[in-house]
Amino acid sequence: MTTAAFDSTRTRDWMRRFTASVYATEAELTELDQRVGDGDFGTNLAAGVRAAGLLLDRPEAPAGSAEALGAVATAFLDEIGGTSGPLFGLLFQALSRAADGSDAGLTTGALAEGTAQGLAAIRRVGGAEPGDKTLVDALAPAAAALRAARDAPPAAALAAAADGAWQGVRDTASLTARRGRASYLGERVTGIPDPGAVGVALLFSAAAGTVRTLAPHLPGG
Amino acid sequence: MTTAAFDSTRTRDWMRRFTASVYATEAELTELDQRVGDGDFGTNLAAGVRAAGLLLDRPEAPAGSAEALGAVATAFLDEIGGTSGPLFGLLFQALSRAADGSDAGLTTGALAEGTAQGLAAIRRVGGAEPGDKTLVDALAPAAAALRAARDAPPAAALAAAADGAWQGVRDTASLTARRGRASYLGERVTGIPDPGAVGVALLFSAAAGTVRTLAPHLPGG
Amino acid sequence: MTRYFENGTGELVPDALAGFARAHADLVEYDPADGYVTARNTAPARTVGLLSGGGSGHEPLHAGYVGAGMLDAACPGRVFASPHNRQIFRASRAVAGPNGVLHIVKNYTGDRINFGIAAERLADAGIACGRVLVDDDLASDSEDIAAGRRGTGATVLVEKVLGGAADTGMGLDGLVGLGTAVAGRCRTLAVASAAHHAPVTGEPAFALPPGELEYGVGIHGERADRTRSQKQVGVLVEDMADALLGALRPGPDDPVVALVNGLGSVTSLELYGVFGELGRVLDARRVRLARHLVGNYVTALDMRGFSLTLMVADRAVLDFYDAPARTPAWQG
Amino acid sequence: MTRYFENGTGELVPDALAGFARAHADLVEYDPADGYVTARNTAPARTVGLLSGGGSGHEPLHAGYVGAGMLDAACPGRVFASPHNRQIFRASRAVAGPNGVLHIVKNYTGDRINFGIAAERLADAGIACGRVLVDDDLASDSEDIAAGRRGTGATVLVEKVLGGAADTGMGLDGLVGLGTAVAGRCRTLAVASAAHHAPVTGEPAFALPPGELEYGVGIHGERADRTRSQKQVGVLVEDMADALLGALRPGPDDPVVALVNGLGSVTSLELYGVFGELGRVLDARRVRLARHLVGNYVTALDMRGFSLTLMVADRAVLDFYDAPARTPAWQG
Ligand SMILES: Nc1ncnc2c1ncn2[C@@H]1O[C@H](COP(=O)(O)OP(=O)(O)O)[C@@H](O)[C@H]1O
Ligand SMILES: Nc1ncnc2c1ncn2[C@@H]1O[C@H](COP(=O)(O)OP(=O)(O)O)[C@@H](O)[C@H]1O
Ligand SMILES: [Mg+2]
Ligand SMILES: [Mg+2]
Ligand SMILES: [Mg+2]
Ligand SMILES: [Mg+2]
Repeated sequence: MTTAAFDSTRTRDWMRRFTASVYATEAELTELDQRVGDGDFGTNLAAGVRAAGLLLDRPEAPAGSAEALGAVATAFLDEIGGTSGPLFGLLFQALSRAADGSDAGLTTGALAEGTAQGLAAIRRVGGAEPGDKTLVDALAPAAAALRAARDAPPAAALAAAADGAWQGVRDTASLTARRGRASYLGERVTGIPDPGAVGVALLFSAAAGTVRTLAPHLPGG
Repeated sequence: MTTAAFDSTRTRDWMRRFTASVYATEAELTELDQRVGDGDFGTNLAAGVRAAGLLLDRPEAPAGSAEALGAVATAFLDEIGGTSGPLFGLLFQALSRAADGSDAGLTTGALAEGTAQGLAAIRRVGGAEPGDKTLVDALAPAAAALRAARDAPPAAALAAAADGAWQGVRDTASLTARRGRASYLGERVTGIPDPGAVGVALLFSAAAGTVRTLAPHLPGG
Repeated sequence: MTRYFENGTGELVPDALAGFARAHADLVEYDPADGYVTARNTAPARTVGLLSGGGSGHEPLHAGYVGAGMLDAACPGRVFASPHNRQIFRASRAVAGPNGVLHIVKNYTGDRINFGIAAERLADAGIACGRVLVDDDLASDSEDIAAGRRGTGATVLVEKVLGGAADTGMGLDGLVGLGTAVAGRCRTLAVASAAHHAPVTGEPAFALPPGELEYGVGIHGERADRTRSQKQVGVLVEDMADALLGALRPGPDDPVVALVNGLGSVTSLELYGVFGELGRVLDARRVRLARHLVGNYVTALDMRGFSLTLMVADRAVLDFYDAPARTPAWQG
Repeated sequence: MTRYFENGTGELVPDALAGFARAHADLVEYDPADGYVTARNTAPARTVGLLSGGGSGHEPLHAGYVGAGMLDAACPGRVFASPHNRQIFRASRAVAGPNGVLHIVKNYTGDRINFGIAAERLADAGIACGRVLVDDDLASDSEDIAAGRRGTGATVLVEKVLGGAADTGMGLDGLVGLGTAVAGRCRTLAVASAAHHAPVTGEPAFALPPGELEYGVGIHGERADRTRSQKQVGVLVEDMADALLGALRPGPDDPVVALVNGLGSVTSLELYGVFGELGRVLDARRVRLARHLVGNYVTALDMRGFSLTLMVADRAVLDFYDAPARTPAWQG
């Protein structure tokens, strides 16, 4: 079913909308990280999509979906520090590899495989478990949704992943943190969702469209 | 007319009420100096009356008016810095000398003479002229009032001096400053009276009673 | 424009590093493409390059300690964001000695991850790489914090001691062992009476009512897990010092090194006042105060607060600490 | 309790000086009764004692510059209030050399008066006393200000140069002449994006709307005569540098010394950014930047701002400036 795969154009559109979502919500992301962390998550993620854009939009831009995702991975891994920079980089790297390894390109199966591999890598490197109030809490339900949607076309599967991720975001609000900077604040962060998890949800949402504000997706929103 | 002289008890009461006035208005004085200067005038003047109190209230406390005023002068000259500390010290020193030099003690004549000498010393040392928006603008009319009230008893003469000083205070509000820290602020200080001038007015007012708040005496008050 | 003096790019760091490199051109060199700072001079006996790094906003840490006797390189990240692995990888390659390179890393997830990736790449390139993790922050010493204690003020002490040791020609394993032991004998506690201002917005990073203290604040301006009412500084310092001593339990003959560190906008008047109080407490507890530092060493932008660090040393550690160094922020 | 860390006495200074003296016991001594700080070491060739002082709140000025090669004594007053004459008199008597004592005085009415009274008492006691007045502040250079230009950042440069000169054995008249000439070739301009906090109240000393700058602010937090809107730091520094150069008009071969000075809570990132911009402007104007300092040298409590000082030197002045010194805040 090659029609069911994201071709390079759709992959790049997805990345462009992710970029637009990040820019649109940068201040809100920063504000969230201000409340539970150190206030740099919006800046870090924006720097990542900016660096990725520079790679994607070059004249000798990458041709296929795997190459496009690989360029994004390189940007995050090589240019962006913080906690989230390399972790997002690992996710894009796994997605790129999965697209590359799938004969049909970026199919739902490849998306599911890449997300699962990305989640595993992030958990290996960062050591977080579900429930630690990190981006893992959005990525794990997204991976599960993609696996469950194996037979749907990529757009529908990604929409289900986005729903799962946003639900994960809302669930982080009730958690106290064991990992990341929010863990230092104890009970004080209860009620506030994890910014990194929001970043993951923005990524999956961007397959369908640009997110301009976070409020509708957050608890009480 | 020895009855017309302030004896040591009345002189010390005058100084005690001055002390009480300074403590009561310390925050207002600081606030004024905050607006036209560097915000330390209240602290400086309060430190002065505190140091003076320590000298006045010792067991072997000074006996006569001249000695009491001399102790106050020593406290200000030896313990208090800033611009106002030594200038107030010079005024007290001149008042003490005048009391000492007058056969009848601290008469109205001695008060007039001491204030005039204090004003002259302050102008010599600080270089300010009337109209420069300094304490000179309160002291000069006080000195003039004392000279004019030569035949009145000290209490009445000091009351006239206080009126003159407060008028001088109000006049400083409309001036821009040429001396002191307020001079750096140009037109910005117009409308605000000079804190040092207020300090002088507090001194003369204290002969009749303690001043608990500045508002009634200031422009618009 | 916020209250920060900058060029409206929102990026304080590259402009600062360029100015820093010009100001200290006799001591350091800055690679603007790869974003790291290296020392112009290093002791001939040194066989292992010393490298540290982390988020910016903690100046003079780390670039201020690059120079003879301390670090061979520093990798400053964006404000409060750890450097990326390429930066660390390239800087490490540039300063590795015949016995490799040592990473001095503050214990934050981001720093661990990025230094970790760089270490993998270095291994791949055949460059020996060791790590000393600094985790001195007492406030994050809790079972509920899986990431472990944060690294804060002790970093500068560890960098100084390791610098002295590296200048004797000590090898990589020796330095890792020494640094780990030294870091383990350091504890820090920080308090703030007002937040730093976020460079992006110019607003205070958190609101703290007057008279309240953030007790156990982080150097990124992470709030503490609680706020407590402000006490006289003498009482406050006594509480803090006793907490540190309780965790470290120095013996009566152990030399102790104290760092009274300003977090940004606390005045020097206050820091020396704090040092006076600390001295009194240590005297009363019969702790041997062997060395001390008072000043801004590891800051949190313009946070109004200070941290106290105690390090329990021994003769050998003190000798390394006393060894000569010449860097932009450490002379002597 | 305000946001200041203190003991509730409202007096930051005596506690700070006690802690300062303990922290730097190898370099300085503090007389708590008379409230002055003296150097433990002085060059044998020095025949004139150097003394400075003024209101506190400007740390490390002045006590931080007491030590070999710079000041023999400092008299710190209360916060923002000049010291009293007795303090100055006694400290002068303590450090006067065979050729007397030199007072380095910032041009403020209070300082002039108190140092003036002390000088009369010294004359009375048969101790030769000279004065160098520092009046470098360009913002108060106006016909309408009878008191003349204020003394600010240049004070530390004048103290350093005079320290170097005094160590050659130069006599009192020589030092007065040199110091007066050097001070006359210095100009400073200061800006702030937020006020300091008054220690008594803990509140900002003045309100400044976001995006506004106090252009020509004083180190006591006296506001400038005007507020202007904040520009990119590059533009701001260019304006400031051009104003200073316009007043000083250095020749193309004159060595110029620059001081980029933090007023309290501006970050080191920003100060180095400012230095980078200043370097660019001076290069473009073909000014010979011979020496420079970047850091907190003359502060105004926790004011958020910085000052730029330029000093036009010559070979002899540079040599004195370069002479060795060892004080709590100046090493090298
Ligand atoms: N150990 C971890 N594993 C996975 N994600 C983590 C971990 N620690 C933190 N995160 C994520 O990183 C996000 C913060 O990213 P960022 O602000 O870039 O890093 P930093 O905390 O270093 O400032 C958090 O919101 C959280 O989702
Ligand atoms: N040259 C001067 N002559 C007389 N009085 C002066 C002069 N300069 C300033 N003053 C007075 O000193 C007052 C301020 O005193 P204070 O706050 O102690 O000094 P400082 O300005 O040094 O902080 C001013 O309000 C003014 O009345
Ligand atoms: Mg963060
Ligand atoms: Mg004042
Ligand atoms: Mg961060
Ligand atoms: Mg003052």
